[in-house]
Amino acid sequence: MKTIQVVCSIIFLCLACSSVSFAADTIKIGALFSVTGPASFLGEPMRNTVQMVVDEVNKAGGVKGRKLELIVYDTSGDATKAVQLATKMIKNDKVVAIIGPNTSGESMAVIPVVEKEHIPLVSCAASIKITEPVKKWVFKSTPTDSLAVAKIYEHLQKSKQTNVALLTVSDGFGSSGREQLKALAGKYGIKIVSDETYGPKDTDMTAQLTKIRSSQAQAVICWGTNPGPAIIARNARQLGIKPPLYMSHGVSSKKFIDLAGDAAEGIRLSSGRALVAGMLPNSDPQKKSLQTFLKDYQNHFKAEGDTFGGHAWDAVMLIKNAIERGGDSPAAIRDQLEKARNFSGIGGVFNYSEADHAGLTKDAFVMIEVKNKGWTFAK
Amino acid sequence: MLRVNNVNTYYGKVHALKDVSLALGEGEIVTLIGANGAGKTTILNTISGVTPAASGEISFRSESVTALAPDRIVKLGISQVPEGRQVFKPLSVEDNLEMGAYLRYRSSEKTAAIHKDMDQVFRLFPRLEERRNQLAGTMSGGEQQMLAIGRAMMAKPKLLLLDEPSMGLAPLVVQEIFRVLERLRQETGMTILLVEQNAKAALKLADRGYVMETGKVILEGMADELMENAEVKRAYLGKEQKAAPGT
Amino acid sequence: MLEVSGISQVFGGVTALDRVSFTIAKGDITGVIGPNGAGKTTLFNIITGIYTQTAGKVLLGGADVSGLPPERLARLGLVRTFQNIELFGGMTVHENVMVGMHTKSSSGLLACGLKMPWNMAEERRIREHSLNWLDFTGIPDLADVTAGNLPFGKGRLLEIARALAVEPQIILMDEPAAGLNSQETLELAKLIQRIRETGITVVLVEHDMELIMDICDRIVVLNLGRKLAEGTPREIQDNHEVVAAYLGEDE
Amino acid sequence: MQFDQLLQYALSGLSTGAIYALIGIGFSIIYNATGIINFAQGEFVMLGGMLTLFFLELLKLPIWAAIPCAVAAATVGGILFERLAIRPLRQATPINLVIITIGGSILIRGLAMLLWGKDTHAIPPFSGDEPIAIGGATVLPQHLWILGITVIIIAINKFYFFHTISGKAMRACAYNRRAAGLVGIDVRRMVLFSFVISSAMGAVAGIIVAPLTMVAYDVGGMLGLKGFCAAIIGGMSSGISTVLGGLILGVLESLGAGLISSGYKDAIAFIILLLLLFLRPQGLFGKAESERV
Amino acid sequence: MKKELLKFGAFALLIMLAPLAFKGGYLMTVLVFVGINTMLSIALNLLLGYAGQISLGHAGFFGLGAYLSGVLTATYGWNPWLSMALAAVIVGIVAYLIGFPILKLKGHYLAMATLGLGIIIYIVFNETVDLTGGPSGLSGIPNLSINGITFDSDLKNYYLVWIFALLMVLFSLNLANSRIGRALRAVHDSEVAARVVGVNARLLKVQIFAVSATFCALAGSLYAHTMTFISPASFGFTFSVELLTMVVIGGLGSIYGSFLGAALLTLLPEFLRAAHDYDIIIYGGLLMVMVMYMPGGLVRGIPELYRKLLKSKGKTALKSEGGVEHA
Repeated sequence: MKTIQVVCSIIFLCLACSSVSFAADTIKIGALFSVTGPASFLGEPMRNTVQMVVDEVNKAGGVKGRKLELIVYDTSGDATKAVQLATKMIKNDKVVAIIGPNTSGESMAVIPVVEKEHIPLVSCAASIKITEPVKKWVFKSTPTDSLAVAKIYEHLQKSKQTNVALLTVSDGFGSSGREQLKALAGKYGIKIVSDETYGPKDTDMTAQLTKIRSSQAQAVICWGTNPGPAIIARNARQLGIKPPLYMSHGVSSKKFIDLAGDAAEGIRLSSGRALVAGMLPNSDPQKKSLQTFLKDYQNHFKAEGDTFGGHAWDAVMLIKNAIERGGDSPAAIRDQLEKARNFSGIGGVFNYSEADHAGLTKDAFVMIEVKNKGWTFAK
Repeated sequence: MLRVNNVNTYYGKVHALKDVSLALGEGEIVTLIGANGAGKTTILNTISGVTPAASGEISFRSESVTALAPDRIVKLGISQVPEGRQVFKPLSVEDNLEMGAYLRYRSSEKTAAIHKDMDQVFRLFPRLEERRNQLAGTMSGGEQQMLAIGRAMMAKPKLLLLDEPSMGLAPLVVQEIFRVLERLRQETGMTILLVEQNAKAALKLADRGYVMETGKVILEGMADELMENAEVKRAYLGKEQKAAPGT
Repeated sequence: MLEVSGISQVFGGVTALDRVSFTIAKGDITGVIGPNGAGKTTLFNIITGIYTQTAGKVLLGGADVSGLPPERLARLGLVRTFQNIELFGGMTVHENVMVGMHTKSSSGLLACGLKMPWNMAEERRIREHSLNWLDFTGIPDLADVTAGNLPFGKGRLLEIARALAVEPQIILMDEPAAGLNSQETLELAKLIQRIRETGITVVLVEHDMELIMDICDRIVVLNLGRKLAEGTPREIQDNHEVVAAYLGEDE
Repeated sequence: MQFDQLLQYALSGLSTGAIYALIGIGFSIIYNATGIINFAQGEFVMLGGMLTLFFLELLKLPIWAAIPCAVAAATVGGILFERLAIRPLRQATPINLVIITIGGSILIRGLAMLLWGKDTHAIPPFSGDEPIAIGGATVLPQHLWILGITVIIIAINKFYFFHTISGKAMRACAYNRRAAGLVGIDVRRMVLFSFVISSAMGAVAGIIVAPLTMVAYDVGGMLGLKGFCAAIIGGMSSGISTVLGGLILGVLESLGAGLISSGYKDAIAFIILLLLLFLRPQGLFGKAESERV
Repeated sequence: MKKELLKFGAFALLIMLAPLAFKGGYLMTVLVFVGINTMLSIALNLLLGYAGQISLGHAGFFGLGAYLSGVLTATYGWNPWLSMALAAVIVGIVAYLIGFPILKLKGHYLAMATLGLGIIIYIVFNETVDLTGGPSGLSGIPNLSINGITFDSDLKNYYLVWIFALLMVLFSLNLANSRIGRALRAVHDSEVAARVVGVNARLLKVQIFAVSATFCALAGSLYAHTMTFISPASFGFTFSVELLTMVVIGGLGSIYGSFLGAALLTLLPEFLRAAHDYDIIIYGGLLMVMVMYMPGGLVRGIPELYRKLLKSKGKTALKSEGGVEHA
């Protein structure tokens, strides 16, 4: 028994010490990303980007003369941890706003915390549920998946492909996409003739594609994040699937082309403009932001910035702008976020309002096609 | 050739060997008899390094083998035919014999020499040759016993430890096995330490014998002397009830 | 009391027991002996429900109990000990015996977890009653020792105390003297006789012939899976077949 | 059309199943030699793929050189694992062994993540990726490589276990360690060997499958579990029954995905596994006598 | 007996007073989860440490409790307490029924079967999207409330969860020192001997499996009502493994050990956060080192370490004395 008491007191003491926070004259912004775990391919560029932006802002003199301080925690994709860490940032680190998490599940888990503690959250996850219905303290910078669905359906409608087959991954991203794909189909006169799923760790999707091949599908829509869609692209090529393959913005990075190789040719996807920044006309309002982001990222990390990092860029910039306009109290940031208009970021042009905390329209997306191992606008 | 001096061995908490000493000369056949649970098998396992001695000293050809691992002891020339045969049932007869010569293969001895020894085993046990490709597990108890002896011989041991070769076998089969042991002695002059419950058969074969009871050696002597000793029978069947009951 | 009739057991083609039959009378101490590999342990395992025989029947007090699992047999009053003593090594000596009273108590899992009043009363009864058996076997001072730390001889006594706590009608002991020194064996013999005096039938498988010959009323001899002989110790010692089976045949 | 579909399901299932089989045999070899279920087995599959990539991209070796290097390096990993984690264990209870191999698998995965990052990588196929038509179904050249190499590995295995002294010694050791010691077989050496063989086999599985499935630091987990399933279906044998176990699992998964429900395909595989364990715990092909309890 | 009660009293007091030390800091949140994990590891320890039966699928029962409670309240608007009770009963019955075939298996086969069971449950959570919300999770689960007090802050949740946890500790301690607990430990030490003295090992194992699952379901319900959001990812294979680790690291067969294990593994990430990406390696390495050098778990390992330290101190003291002599 004594040992137990000793151990307990040691543990509690350690924790008590580690929880002492140092007061400083900085503005603290929290960021929750799954830098490890299954969604780390999203979380890592996002964390990098946020860190980069904060460094750049501080180099340029900070916000209203005060430096930003970034507190980043890794949630490793675990909703329980996300909640703990969100509480930690709010209570111990006294952050004024939180960016992330980057998965829908974690974002949904964190929402009750920020709502209760009155801290603004700019989520970097896609699910429509995050901001619909609108929650007072919750915003989102990553475009809602329904917008991407709308963009693809619009494209299909134009090319008169009405029978589609769905192949979605059974994780948060895929199931949310699948929901939207099914919900919006009627509106665009699309008929879903086959609805298949695959597991995030699956290594062979020929069975699903074989089944799809025998359906009447005129197009196949795949909703997932790497590496699944790359395997699907290769499997589809192996099976000689004729209907064109559409992908979600979940694969909008160069990585997808690397992984899918030749099988990527001709695949269309809805994506933010980061992929095709160079091809945008100068009149495009986002061009300036895109070029800054891509240049900075290249300088910092010697790698190409992708749309995922871009969503985090938007989140920090939105918060930074809000602080500039209204001050650094959480309530002020929230109010200013809600008033953000015509902010041209990486993901699109944001217009938040009382009724809309997602801020984007389907024009945030463009249809892109893979050609010669590169991107072009899809016709 | 083999000296066991004041060895004590424990099985967990059981004090299985109490100050046991015995000795074997070159070319001798010595038997160790006694009722079950007397510690006969433990002695063999202690010599083989399976259950190391807690104290005492074992030397083989004036080299200490007390703390060696089983495979090192085999390498020095002591092979055991374990109680209950313990042949490798999923392996064929031939493979079992090859396993007996495992260390010889590892020291890259010529395959031809090993095969010659295998032929010798087959000469001793013609039944094994008939079944050389059969799985050991499908053979009868007697055949498995022959295989176990053959396997031990394949290591070309200088000293063979035999643990109850007659156990659970029908009398005819037991006779056959003892006949082979007799031949083995005539043909190779192998030194054998034989643990048996079947005291008559063992003493008939052996030169000398030790009698064990509850972990101790209680008698030793020439085989024919022991054969006549009433104490031997007592060790097996308890003291006679004829004399005043209740003592 | 206990009747074994026509028991055969075949393991993967090998016949370990071949039509063994005998009867054990109430209140007797019966010894089952035979050379190694004779099938004694197999027979024991069949009687106590650990193996199921290929053929034959086991009758306990006239009722057919063939194929019943050991826990059912314990409730019917048949209990055994093991050659290599099977104690509950992580528990105290006292607790070991308390487990022995499992069949003599009835609180369910929930009652135990919630400490219902009737459970408390029963617990007290088990606690006190079990001490009697430690007294009976002469190890009351070891009550709070962890069973795993007991010397072998005391472990043997504990195992017997635990078996007695079941309040059996018949107790089967598998080589109770194995691993004991002569002093301990002597005490064991006395203990077995005292057990018999309480009206419990005792069956022993034993290699210590002195013990067997001293205390048994009857002896059953097995060899090569068959029953070789049956009778009083005197008769067995004079039986030539038995002598031959042990010492080897005269040719 | 229906037949073509079935053929496609079967072919896809067979190639996935072949991988499960290779991993499953790795499980069985270690299990038979030591009684350990090595939960880190899947990590050697990952190491195979990642190391090949490492030798290909960072050291710029040609593929024919990168593969043996990767297998060798993964095998060294297996040896280290045995020496550092398994051998020093004081209380080798099954539970402790399960935990130590799980700990090992987390550690190996973590090291791979630090060394090579979290990205998924593609590995070029051994010989092009032009689909080949078989009946109404298509396969890739890599599928043929997978099946071919699996057959070769199994043949080598068979040869090793049935026709070499060291292989027979390992079987002897698996059957009866004590008797193996008595004929002079060094049991600890055989344990080490079992880790060598199964880590090498795991690595090969990881390499041949990588061009199809790509590699990342975390691919080992699920593949390892499926391999374990295959081994259980095969009754923990290190021979043909585990191969059949793997193939059956692969085909069932593929048929389950194609004919019943793609979402539940893993559940189907595991339900079959459970039924199998309930009805025939000795595996589909094991004899009733060799019951393992 | 008295000592046992005293121990528990001290433990309970420590738990009840702990919040005073933190004054509503974020650690309260973590301690809520320590409470939930303590319940889970006690549940698994009853099965593993007492009855000696492994399970790699306990996250599944945890999830079943959470989802039953979550769906009944969030979707069908049931009273949270009622749904919690129902969830516990249903999971208990399910475990009881499945226990008969599954606990016939032993060792690695049992591990595989429970693992499979856990994965099947996990897949069902993922696939029954209409009911569970699928991988995106289920939100809008109400907090528990009683007499107008709603358990919606960390402090309140702390007491809610820990009252349940302490009751479970008490129940388990009672059980361990009862005829059933002794019979279970007996089965663990020697199944055959336990059966021979009349313990129905099979039935007992199944019963304890059901109790263990019920505890998990209760913990799951509490988790759902404190988090107010659940998603399948929290109930996967990894979490089953984490639970197993808690039990083994804490100490098999020790209720307080379960608490230590749960506390260590829940708090560990807090300490490892400083190590950033290296945390996974440290975690894996620590697991291995613990099993190698503290195979009995913290509850036995720490006193042993303490004794060793004392001894080595004594030894060095002796040595130095010896040194003096020689000098």
